[in-house]
Amino acid sequence: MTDLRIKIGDITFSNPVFTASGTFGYGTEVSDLTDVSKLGAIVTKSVTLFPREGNPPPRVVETPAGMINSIGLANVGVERYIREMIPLYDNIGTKVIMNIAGTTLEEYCDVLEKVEVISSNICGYEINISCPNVKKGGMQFGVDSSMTEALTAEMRKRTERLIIMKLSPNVTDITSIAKAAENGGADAVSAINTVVGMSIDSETGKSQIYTTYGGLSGPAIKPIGLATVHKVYQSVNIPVIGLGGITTGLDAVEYLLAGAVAVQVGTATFRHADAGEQIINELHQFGDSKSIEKISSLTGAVKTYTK
Amino acid sequence: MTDLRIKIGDITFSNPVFTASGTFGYGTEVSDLTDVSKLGAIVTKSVTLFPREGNPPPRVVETPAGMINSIGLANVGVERYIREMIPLYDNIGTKVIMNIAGTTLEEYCDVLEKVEVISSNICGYEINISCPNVKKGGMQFGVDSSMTEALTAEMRKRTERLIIMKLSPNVTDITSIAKAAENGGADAVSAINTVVGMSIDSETGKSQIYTTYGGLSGPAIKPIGLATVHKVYQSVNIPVIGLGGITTGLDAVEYLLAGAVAVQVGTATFRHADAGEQIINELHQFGDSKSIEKISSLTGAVKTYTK
Amino acid sequence: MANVQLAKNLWSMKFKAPEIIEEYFGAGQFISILVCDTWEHPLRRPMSIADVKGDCISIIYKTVGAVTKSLAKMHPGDSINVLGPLGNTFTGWEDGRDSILVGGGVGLAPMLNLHKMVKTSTIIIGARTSEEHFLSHSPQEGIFLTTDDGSIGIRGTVIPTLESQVMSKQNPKIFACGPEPMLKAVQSFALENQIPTQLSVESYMACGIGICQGCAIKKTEKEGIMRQTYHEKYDLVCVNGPVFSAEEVTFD
Amino acid sequence: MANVQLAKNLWSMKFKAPEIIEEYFGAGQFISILVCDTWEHPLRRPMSIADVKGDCISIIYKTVGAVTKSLAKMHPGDSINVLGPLGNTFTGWEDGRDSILVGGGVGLAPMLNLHKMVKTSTIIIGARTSEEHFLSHSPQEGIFLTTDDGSIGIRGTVIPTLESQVMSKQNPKIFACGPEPMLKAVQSFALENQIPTQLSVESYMACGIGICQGCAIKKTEKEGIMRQTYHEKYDLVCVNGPVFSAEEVTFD
Ligand SMILES: Cc1cc2nc3c(=O)[nH]c(=O)nc-3n(C[C@H](O)[C@H](O)[C@H](O)COP(=O)(O)OP(=O)(O)OC[C@H]3O[C@@H](n4cnc5c(N)ncnc54)[C@H](O)[C@@H]3O)c2cc1C
Ligand SMILES: Cc1cc2nc3c(=O)[nH]c(=O)nc-3n(C[C@H](O)[C@H](O)[C@H](O)COP(=O)(O)OP(=O)(O)OC[C@H]3O[C@@H](n4cnc5c(N)ncnc54)[C@H](O)[C@@H]3O)c2cc1C
Ligand SMILES: Cc1cc2nc3c(=O)[nH]c(=O)nc-3n(C[C@H](O)[C@H](O)[C@H](O)COP(=O)(O)O)c2cc1C
Ligand SMILES: Cc1cc2nc3c(=O)[nH]c(=O)nc-3n(C[C@H](O)[C@H](O)[C@H](O)COP(=O)(O)O)c2cc1C
Ligand code: FES
Ligand code: FES
Repeated sequence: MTDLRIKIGDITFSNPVFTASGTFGYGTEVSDLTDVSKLGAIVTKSVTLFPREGNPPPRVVETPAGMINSIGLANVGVERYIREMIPLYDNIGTKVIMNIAGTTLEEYCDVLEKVEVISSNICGYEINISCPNVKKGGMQFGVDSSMTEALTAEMRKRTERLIIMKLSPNVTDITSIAKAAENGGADAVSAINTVVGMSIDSETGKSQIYTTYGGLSGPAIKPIGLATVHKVYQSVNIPVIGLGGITTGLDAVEYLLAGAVAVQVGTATFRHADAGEQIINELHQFGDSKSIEKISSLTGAVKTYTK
Repeated sequence: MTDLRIKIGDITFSNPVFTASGTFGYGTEVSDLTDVSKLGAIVTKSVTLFPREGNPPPRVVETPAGMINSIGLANVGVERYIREMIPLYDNIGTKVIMNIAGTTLEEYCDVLEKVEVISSNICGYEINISCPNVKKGGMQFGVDSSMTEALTAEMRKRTERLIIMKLSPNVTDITSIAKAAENGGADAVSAINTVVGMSIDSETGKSQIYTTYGGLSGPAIKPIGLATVHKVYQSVNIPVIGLGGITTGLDAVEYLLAGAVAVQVGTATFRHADAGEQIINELHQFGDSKSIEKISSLTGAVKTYTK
Repeated sequence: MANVQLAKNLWSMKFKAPEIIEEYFGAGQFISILVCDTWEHPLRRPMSIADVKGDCISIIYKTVGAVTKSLAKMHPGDSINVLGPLGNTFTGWEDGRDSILVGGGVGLAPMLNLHKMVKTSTIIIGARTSEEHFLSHSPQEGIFLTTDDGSIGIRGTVIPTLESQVMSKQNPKIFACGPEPMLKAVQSFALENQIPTQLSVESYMACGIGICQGCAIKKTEKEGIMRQTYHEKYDLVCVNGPVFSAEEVTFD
Repeated sequence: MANVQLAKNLWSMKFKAPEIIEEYFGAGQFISILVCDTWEHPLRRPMSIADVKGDCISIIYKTVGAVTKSLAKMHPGDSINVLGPLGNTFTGWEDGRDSILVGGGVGLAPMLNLHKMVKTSTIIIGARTSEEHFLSHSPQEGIFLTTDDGSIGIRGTVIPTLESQVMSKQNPKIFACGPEPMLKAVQSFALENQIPTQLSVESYMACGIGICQGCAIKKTEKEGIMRQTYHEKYDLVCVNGPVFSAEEVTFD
């Protein structure tokens, strides 16, 4: 049987299949539909300093082999998160990675500090840097390498836990952002967040998303995610967590081959809440059929024609 | 019956449905499968100064609701293009837009000059700026606004025909590139070219494209194209030609609503060589059912919730 | 499994779903359907439960787009993937008061389901033309059809019929499901006349189980309450609904 | 339309296609199939013509992925969209010389088609095990089966049998279609022994009609010719092929 364990920083995960932020709630909502303890880790939805209502509806719409969302980071805020959610993680049976979002550097740090002071079995933070920075004229952290490096460094000062910077694909050169995260002291990067998209109902002439633009996810973006992970893998020395359109074990294998050490499952969870579990099973099948000893041996093993 | 005519610069097109560069050959190859004269215009595959063999196979692969290509601008070169293709356009019965590619500013200009000196019924040039500029260290023209503006201005000096700059979506801020094209004197911009993608065969572990990365096209990228067209439409005063994943008349309507004055059909042509003709028919049906007088009234008419 | 056409673009499908029935607790609840394995359409489609009999569930669906059209092509022996039961139920109909049920378009599915439960109920079903109706207009039995063109039943929307029915009853309650304009009209009539009313609303859904936050619906602002904290401005249709009281929600 | 299973993962489909037959001009040509309306799989799938009888065409296909699997689920009455005939044909088999036909895997489809035309032919069909074969091994009739495991016919690849057949004939020609490793082996045997040979090759195709430039195959470099101008380095399998002479193409 293939050894599915993988390592990021000092932490060993039972397998490389995590849930993606914003697609699995806080990790406890659907425990009747799937055995959460089977997952390598849970990445929570983005938590911000203050509670957020999110954007007005419509917030989601289907597109060819994908969907667009514009939830607007609806979340309970860090105080309630600490009070109501973190205690539930004591018996969740898997590792928890908390995803943090914010609109200023201080906000990100405040959230992290509040969680750092309490003991919990959160093993790391994934930092969503696709939020517009209100101080820098709405520019996203994720499109600017110096902002990314500064943010990473500030977080690094404040925690020994894993710091995973989540990269946005909506940039000219993602490798420079990845390097900035590495320079700032991140333990890993994850890629990709959603791709900017739009959907229009030709019948009514209306935008199908309240905010006009939203984030495209699902199988449609798998090729974009794979290209990004492969590029980032070649440009940094820290582990890469791959995501974008993963629905099967073979999709996960493709991401590992492209350079990912672990993967996250997002949109697929909306179809089958136990998608992550299924993917773990399929990884085992794949590993057995190919007599793979350690799943980690797949990381970056894609055979390219050039270079 | 809806008036499908649209105008770009001084030129009136019989309808807003064009073929997309690289997906319809030089425009004459499939005349037995579709009535080319029905199309608003034909955009030829990219022509370069010298003949190009293109990249080694594999060059194409299917992805969820899309495909990746890495043809590598295989083409006969401008000399043979002038000798063998241009004469065929005399009786083609539709407008022809020649797509030009190059790796230096001079190369683009040379191609254009060679075509300018002969008389032909080419009505304009679409400039593919997604090619790596060999002089500037492989950076694409399409990711840099000053390079884009300079290139556009040089082309503008040399022709009175339409200049359409074709934008790449693989940038942080496409509106700045679009504005650069406008400042350089372009008559229009077209968007989008393909999105960088990758595909791996999990069975063999091999990249499915020789060059590792290729260009993603087809329905999967429609939301990306729509968002881009809508953003560009709002940022420039020249017409926008929309493309990316159009397979039906309703897709075309969505692009028009987002801000396009015309559309191009690419990948869909591989499935049905007469996809363009079908889309024109569907536009007529749509126009009739909604009693639309002029199709041009749709341009930019999407109803958004905000702004 | 049975799949039959009821009226123009309107179909009914019945299938075995004992596990869903085990957890089912009333009219208003819905299921979420995955028709085909293809990922061209990643999302499940929510459908109200129209009937529960033995170990079978029925839905009534309108063919509007790709997925409902492919649903209509299914034959006995084909299988679909169903998640449910989801959402809450209509409540308070058991108290013996007269209930007036209003269904517009496919909103009639949960109303028919409720109609079977509530002995003291009148049902009003609206559609554009007679082609879209499959029941007969029989006021004596408390079944009123309306059509925009008067081709069957009463001409006009459901609202005038609703008004006259409300007038003819003592302390009635209203239960309604249908397109947003209809719900809006029912809501404003109900609020003006202070009639206890429950509305089953629709929303685009990505998950149906509360994990995507996609199906938000605006709550009605109440004076004095600051709508600033999480989920005080929006409810989730899939877990807090689809049934809301008329005071609770706001349509834009 | 008929759709029958021939062997493990191997199916044959027969359907009416009078317009294609009108333009058909020989074994080697292929058609390109669109199985379903869903855009999850945008590209058509190329399939060799295995037989032409009356106004019907047959193909023989292996269920390898999503589209061929959905093809296997089709019933009489279902319709598929077919483009063709595409590509060129095997040539020179009419001259009365002995022809040895080699088919590996689904490469047997065009070879069976050719076999019917060429009276003076021997056919060698390779597969991994007997489960994948549907013909009988009958050397007297010039039909040789090979299997990797020897479970039917001759144990081993098609190559030893090809060699012995070539030895036993006078000035034979070879026609082959199959997976790349097999074609490579046939090619090097043919070139070494200077036997006129035609290979039908496969390539991933986006359009099948020469407009995408996707199906490039490397031409063999010839001394003294500079492979620098358009299409001197690559041919397009869909319009210049799929049949090439063994000298023309290079496998990597
Ligand atoms: C709680 C609830 C109960 C419903 N009950 C019924 C019912 O009993 N009978 C019935 O016919 N319809 C019902 N609907 C509506 C039904 O879900 C849509 O008609 C169906 O999803 C359309 O799918 P399509 O692929 O055919 O059409 P599409 O072309 O995809 O869409 C047509 C329209 O359907 C709606 N829609 C599409 N996808 C979704 C989705 N994932 N979630 C919600 N809405 C969507 C959108 O408004 C869209 O504009 C219900 C919806 C909800 C939310
Ligand atoms: C000229 C030619 C003739 C062929 N004749 C036959 C035949 O007679 N019988 C038969 O079974 N197969 C034939 N093939 C191969 C057949 O086209 C593939 O097996 C089929 O496309 C697989 O589709 P899928 O969706 O089932 O598998 P997928 O999972 O999509 O792909 C499996 C493999 O099939 C190949 N493939 C997929 N899509 C294409 C495409 N658009 N063009 C070319 N190859 C593709 C790839 O190598 C891929 O790795 C032929 C191919 C060519 C080029
Ligand atoms: C409904 C929805 C909500 C999301 N919310 C968040 C979020 O709060 N924070 C975040 O970092 N990413 C968020 N994402 C992005 C996903 O985590 C993931 O990066 C993306 O969806 C691509 O993966 P997928 O194709 O598997 O869904 C969200 C995605 C969806 C679809
Ligand atoms: C096989 C193929 C070849 C292409 N070649 C070119 C090209 O030579 N020049 C160019 O500007 N765009 C080229 N494109 C991009 C298309 O013109 C178009 O921008 C893109 O495919 C998106 O449209 P679609 O989704 O309708 O295909 C090519 C696309 C494909 C699929
Ligand atoms: S549909 Fe996902 S939360 Fe309601
Ligand atoms: S498959 Fe398109 S050119 Fe051959």
